[in-house]
Amino acid sequence: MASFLINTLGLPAWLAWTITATVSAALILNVMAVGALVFIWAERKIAARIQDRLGPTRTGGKFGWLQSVADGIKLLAKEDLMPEGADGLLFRIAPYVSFCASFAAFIALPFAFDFVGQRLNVGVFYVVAVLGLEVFGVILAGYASASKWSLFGAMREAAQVVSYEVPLGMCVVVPVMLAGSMDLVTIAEKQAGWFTNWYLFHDPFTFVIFWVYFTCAVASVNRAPFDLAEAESELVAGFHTEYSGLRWSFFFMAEYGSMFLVSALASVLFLGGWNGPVPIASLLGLSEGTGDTAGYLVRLVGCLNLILKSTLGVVVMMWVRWTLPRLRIDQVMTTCLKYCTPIAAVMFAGAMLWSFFLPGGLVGIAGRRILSRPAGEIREGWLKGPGGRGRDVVSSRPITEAAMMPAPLHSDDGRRVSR
Amino acid sequence: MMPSTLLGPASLLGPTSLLGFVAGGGTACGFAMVPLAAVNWHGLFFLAFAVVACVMAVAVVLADNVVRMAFYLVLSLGATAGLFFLAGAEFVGAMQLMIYVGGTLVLLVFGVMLTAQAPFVSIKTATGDRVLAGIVAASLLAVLLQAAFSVHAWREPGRFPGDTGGVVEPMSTPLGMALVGVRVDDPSPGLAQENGGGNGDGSGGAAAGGRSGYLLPFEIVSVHLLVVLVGAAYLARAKRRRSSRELSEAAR
Amino acid sequence: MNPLVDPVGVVHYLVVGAVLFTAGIVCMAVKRNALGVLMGIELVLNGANVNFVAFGSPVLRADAGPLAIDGPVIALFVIVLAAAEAAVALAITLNFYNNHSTVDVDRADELKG
Amino acid sequence: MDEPGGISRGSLLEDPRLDDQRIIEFDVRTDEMLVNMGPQHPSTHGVLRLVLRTDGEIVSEVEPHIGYLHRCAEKIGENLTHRQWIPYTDRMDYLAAMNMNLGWALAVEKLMRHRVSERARHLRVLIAELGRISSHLVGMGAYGLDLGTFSPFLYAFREREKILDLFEEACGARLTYSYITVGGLTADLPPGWLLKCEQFLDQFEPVIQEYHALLTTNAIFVKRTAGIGVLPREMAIDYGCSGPVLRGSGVDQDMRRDGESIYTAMYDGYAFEVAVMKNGHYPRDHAYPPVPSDAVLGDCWHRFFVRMLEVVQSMDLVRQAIDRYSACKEPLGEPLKLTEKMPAGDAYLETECPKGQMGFYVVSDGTAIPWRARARSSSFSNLSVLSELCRGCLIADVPAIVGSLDIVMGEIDR
Repeated sequence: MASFLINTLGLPAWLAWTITATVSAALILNVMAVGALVFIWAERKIAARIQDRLGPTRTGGKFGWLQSVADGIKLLAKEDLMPEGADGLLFRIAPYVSFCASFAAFIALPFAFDFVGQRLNVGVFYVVAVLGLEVFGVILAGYASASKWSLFGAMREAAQVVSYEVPLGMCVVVPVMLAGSMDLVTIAEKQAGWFTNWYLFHDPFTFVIFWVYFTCAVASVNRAPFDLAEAESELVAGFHTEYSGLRWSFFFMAEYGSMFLVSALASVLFLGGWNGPVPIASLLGLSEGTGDTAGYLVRLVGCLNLILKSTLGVVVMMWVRWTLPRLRIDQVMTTCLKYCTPIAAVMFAGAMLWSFFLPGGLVGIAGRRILSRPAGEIREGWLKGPGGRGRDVVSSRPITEAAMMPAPLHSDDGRRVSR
Repeated sequence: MMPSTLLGPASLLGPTSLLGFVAGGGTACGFAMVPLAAVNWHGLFFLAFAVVACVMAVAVVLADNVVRMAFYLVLSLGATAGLFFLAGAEFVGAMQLMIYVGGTLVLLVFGVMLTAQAPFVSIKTATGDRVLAGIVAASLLAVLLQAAFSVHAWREPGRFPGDTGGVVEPMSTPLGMALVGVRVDDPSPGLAQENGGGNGDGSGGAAAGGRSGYLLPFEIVSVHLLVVLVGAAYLARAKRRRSSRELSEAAR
Repeated sequence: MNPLVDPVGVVHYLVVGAVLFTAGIVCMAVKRNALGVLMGIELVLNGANVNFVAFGSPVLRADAGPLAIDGPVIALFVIVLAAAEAAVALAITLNFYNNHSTVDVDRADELKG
Repeated sequence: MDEPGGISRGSLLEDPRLDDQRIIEFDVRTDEMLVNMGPQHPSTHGVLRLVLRTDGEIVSEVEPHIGYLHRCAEKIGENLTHRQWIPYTDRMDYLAAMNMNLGWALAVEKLMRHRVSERARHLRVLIAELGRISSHLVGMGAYGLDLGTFSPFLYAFREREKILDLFEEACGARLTYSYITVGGLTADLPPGWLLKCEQFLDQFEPVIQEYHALLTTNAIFVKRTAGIGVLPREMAIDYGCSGPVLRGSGVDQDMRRDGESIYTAMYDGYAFEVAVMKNGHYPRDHAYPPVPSDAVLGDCWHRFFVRMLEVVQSMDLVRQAIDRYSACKEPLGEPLKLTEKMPAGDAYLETECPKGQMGFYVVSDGTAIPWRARARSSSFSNLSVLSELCRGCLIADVPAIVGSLDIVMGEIDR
C-alpha cells in the first residue's frame, strides 16, 4: 500500500507510510473495538443461555444485535465522575494505559500469513511483555481512585498477574522451542498441514501444557474464576469501582481485547494459527504465494480460521465464567505457584526431551515422518546454525544475511524477500 | 501485490513503526524546518521516543509523588524500549518491556503500599538541593555531551533501515547463541570443520576464535539471580526470632 | 545531523543516554524518598543501556562488527542485574521502613539497626 | 515494637509457630485499614453495614452495624389489632413471609387458646414448608452469588418463581402474602392447586441434583466454604444461633420437633428427620452427595448443606401435607375477626422459620390491640456471631460467611 502511494500517487515517503500505518492501526483498532462489541453481545447471549434466559432480544432486531451499540451510546452519554481526593492525572490516564497495552499487543499478532501489523522477530516475547503492561493501568486506577476497594483490587491484580506471568512464560516457551523461533508467523507456519501438525498434538507434554497455558491466560486477563481484581461480591467492582462512562468502557475494551488476544495467541502457538485442521488450500493446489487473488483468498480464509479459533477460546472463557465460583486470593496464588508453575516446568522439560529424542514423533520411529515434521528441522537448524557465517561487516568473506539464520527461518525469509 | 501488503506495510520502517505511531501519535510531524518530502520515518520515531524518554526522565526528577514518579519512570523506560526496537535490538527492547518495566511495576506497588499514609506520598526536596543538583546536572550533561560528540566515528550518520533490503535482521537467534557460548559471527576455522563433520555441538569452536561467547557470564548471572532471590527473601523475611539468650533473660 | 532527514546515528542515542544518565544521577542525589533514589538508579542503568545498544547497533553504525552481539548481550545483562538490584534494594527499603517508620533516606543516619 | 493488632488471633494464622516465644515481631510492618462494607454493597444482603478492620487481605475484626431498615414494626403493632399486624410480619422476613405470618398467628392463638381446624393445620404445614423451600432457594442462590457464580442464582430463582406462582394462585400475592392469619387462613386453595403443586414437586426433585453439581460438590465451591467460618457447637449455643446455622454446627434442635406443643401439634403425624449431622452422617432418607473431606462441622459448607437437606425435607413434608389435606373433608373454617378481643395476659412462641427460630411475643390488656408486640429475630442472633467467625479470615471469606448465615435485614431491623 505504501509503495502504491509512493509510486503511483507520488506522495512523499513519510506521508505514504503515515497513511499506511494509520490504516493498519485503524484495522487493528477495529478488530479490537468491534470485537469487544461483539464479545459483549456474545457474553450476554451466552450467559443468558447458560442461565436459562433469553438475554437481549429487542435492541436492533430479533437477537438484540445492537445491544452493545446501545450500551456504548449510553456509556458515552454518561457523566464521567471522578471521586474527590483522587489523583486526577493518574485517574484519567489509567484506562487508556490499560487499553493501549492491550492494543499494542495486537500489533505483533498475525491474523494470517501476511496479515500482521508488524512482523516481529520476537513476537511471542513482545506480546507477552506488552500484555503484562495492562496490569499497569489497573494498578494506577486502583491507586488513583482514592477508594479502598479499588486499592484492594489493584493489589490483587498486581500480585496475580505478576505471579501468573511465570507459568505463562514457561508455557509460551514450549512452542517457541519446538519452532525454533519467537516469530509468531514462523511458529504458525511450522504447524501448516493437517491438524496433527498442530503443537497441541505434537506430543503429550504440549497437549498438557496447552491447558496450563489456557488456565494461566484466563488468570492473566482477569476472567472468572480468577477475576479477583473486580470481584463484585467482595470488592464492589474492584479497581473500576469509581469509574463511569467512557473510561469504564475503556477498561472493558481492554479486557475483551486481552481475552481475544490470549485466545489468538493460544491459537497461533498451539492450534496451528491460521491453518485449518484440514489443509484445503494446499490440497487444491493453492498457497499464499500463488497469484494475487488466490493468495489473498487463502489468507482471508486463514484469517477467518484464526478468528474462529480465538472466538472459540473466548467462548470457553465465558462458559467457565458463568459456571464456576470465584477462587480466593490465596487459592489463586496456590494454583499458580504450586500447580501451574511446576507442571509447566515439567512439561517444558518433557517437551524438550521429546523433541530431542523423538524428533520424528512416535510415528517417526516407524519410519514415517508425517507427524511433527518441524521438530527435526529445528534440530538440524540448530546444528547448522553455528556453522553459518557471521555478518559481512567483520569478515572478509561474503556472507549472506540468511546464512546466519537457522534453516527454517532461512526459507521463509527468502520467500519474504522475493515478494 | 496490493492485498499482500495490506496489513504488512511496515517492513521498510524498522520494526516499531506501528507501535511508534500509536505511542508517538505522530507528534513530531510538525517540523517545518525541513522539507516534508525529505523527512524519514526512522528519525521521526527516534525523535518521538527520545523526547518521551528524556522528558519523562526529567519528570521523574521533578515529581514529588512516588506513584507519579513511578508512572513517569515506566513511560521513560517504555520509550527507551521503543528506541531499542528502532536500533534493531528487538530482543533487548522486549526484554526491557518485560523485566524492566515489570520490575518498576513492583516498585510502584511498593510505592503504593509504603506510602499509604499521607506523609510519605511526597517527601519534598529542599530548594537549595534542587539548585545545587541543577548545577551539577548541567555540568555533567555538558561533559557527557562533549564526550559523545568528540569521537568522529560516532557522528557518522547511520543507515536507513531500508538499506538492508527490507528485511529486519533477526537478532534474537545470534543473541541466544552467544548466551550459550556460540558466536555466529565467529570466523574461526574450527567451526567449518565441525560443520563438515556434521555432528559438532558448536560450543567447542567458540574458544578458538578471538571472540568468546557469554556462557560463563550467563551462568554467573543465573547464579547471581538465585543468590539475590534468596537474599531478598531473607531481608524481607516474615519474622525475626529472639536469640535463646534473650529468651532466657525474658524468662527471668 | 538532523535526525528528521539524515539517518539516525550513534550520537543521537548517546545524547538520549546522557540525558537519562544525568536525570538518574540528579534523581539519586536530590530525592529523599528511598524509592525515588531507587528510580534514579534505574534511570542511570537505563541510560547506560541506551549507549550499549547504540554502540552495538548495526542499524546505527556501519562498523558495529562483533559489537552487534556484544552490545545487546551486555544490555541484557544490565537489565537482568538491574532487576536483581531492584529486588535487593526494595528489601533494604522495606527493612529500613520497618526500623525507622519512614522511607526518608535523610533519616538513615545511624549505623545500628 | 508493638504487634499489629489482631493479626495473631486469626484463624488463618493459627499456626503453631505463632506461639513460638522466640518470635518477637513481624518484620513487614503493616498498617490496619478500616473498610466500610455496606450498606450499599452487593453482598451484604440488603442494608447491612460491616466495618472491617483489615490488615492487607486479612480481616482482624468485623463489626456489624444494623438499623438501616428499621421501620418501627413492633411499635406499630401496639396500635393495630392482632390480625392487622399480619402484613407487617410479612415485611420482616420478606423471603419467607408465610412463615412469619404463621409465627405471629400461632403466638396470638396461643394467647387466645384457639385451635384451628384440621384442614387449616395441614394447609398451614403445606404453605409453610413451601415457604421454607422458597426461602432456602434464595439463600442458596444468593450464596452462589456471594461466591462469584451467577448461574445457580438464576436457577434457584427460576424454581422459586414457580412457588411464587403457586402462592399467587392461593392468596393473590407474590411476596407479602398475609395468607396465614390469626385463626386460620384467609382463603382455601383454589381447585386444581394441589395438582399443580405436585407437578412442581415432581419437576423440582431432579433440579436439586443440578444445584448439588453446581455448588455443593463443585471443587471451587468446596474450597471456598469448607473449613471457613467454623462455628463450634458451644459458641452456636452461646450466641443463641438457631435454624440451619445451629444445625450446621451439629446441634440437634428443630422447633418443629422440640418446640411448644401448640406448634409441634401442627406437625403431629408428619414424618421428618431433623437435618443435622449425627454420628458423623446426615439423615439417610435420600441420596445426598457425600461430605467433602476437608469440611469441618460448623463451617460454611455444612450450613449450606443443611439448607439443601431441608429443601428435600420440606418437599417430603409438602407431599405428606398434600395427602393429609386432601384427605380432610371438614371445612377450613373462618379466621378470627379483625377485632376479636384477646384475653389479658401474654404469650411467647418460637417457630422454626427458614432462617431460624423466630419468636413472637404478645402482651394483651384484654382488647383486640396488643399492649406489646415483640419479635425475636433469628437472623439477629445469627448475625451476632459474625464477628467471631470473621476474625482472621480473608476479605473474600466475609461474603462467604455472611452468606452462609443467610440473614435478612428486614427481620433484623424490623
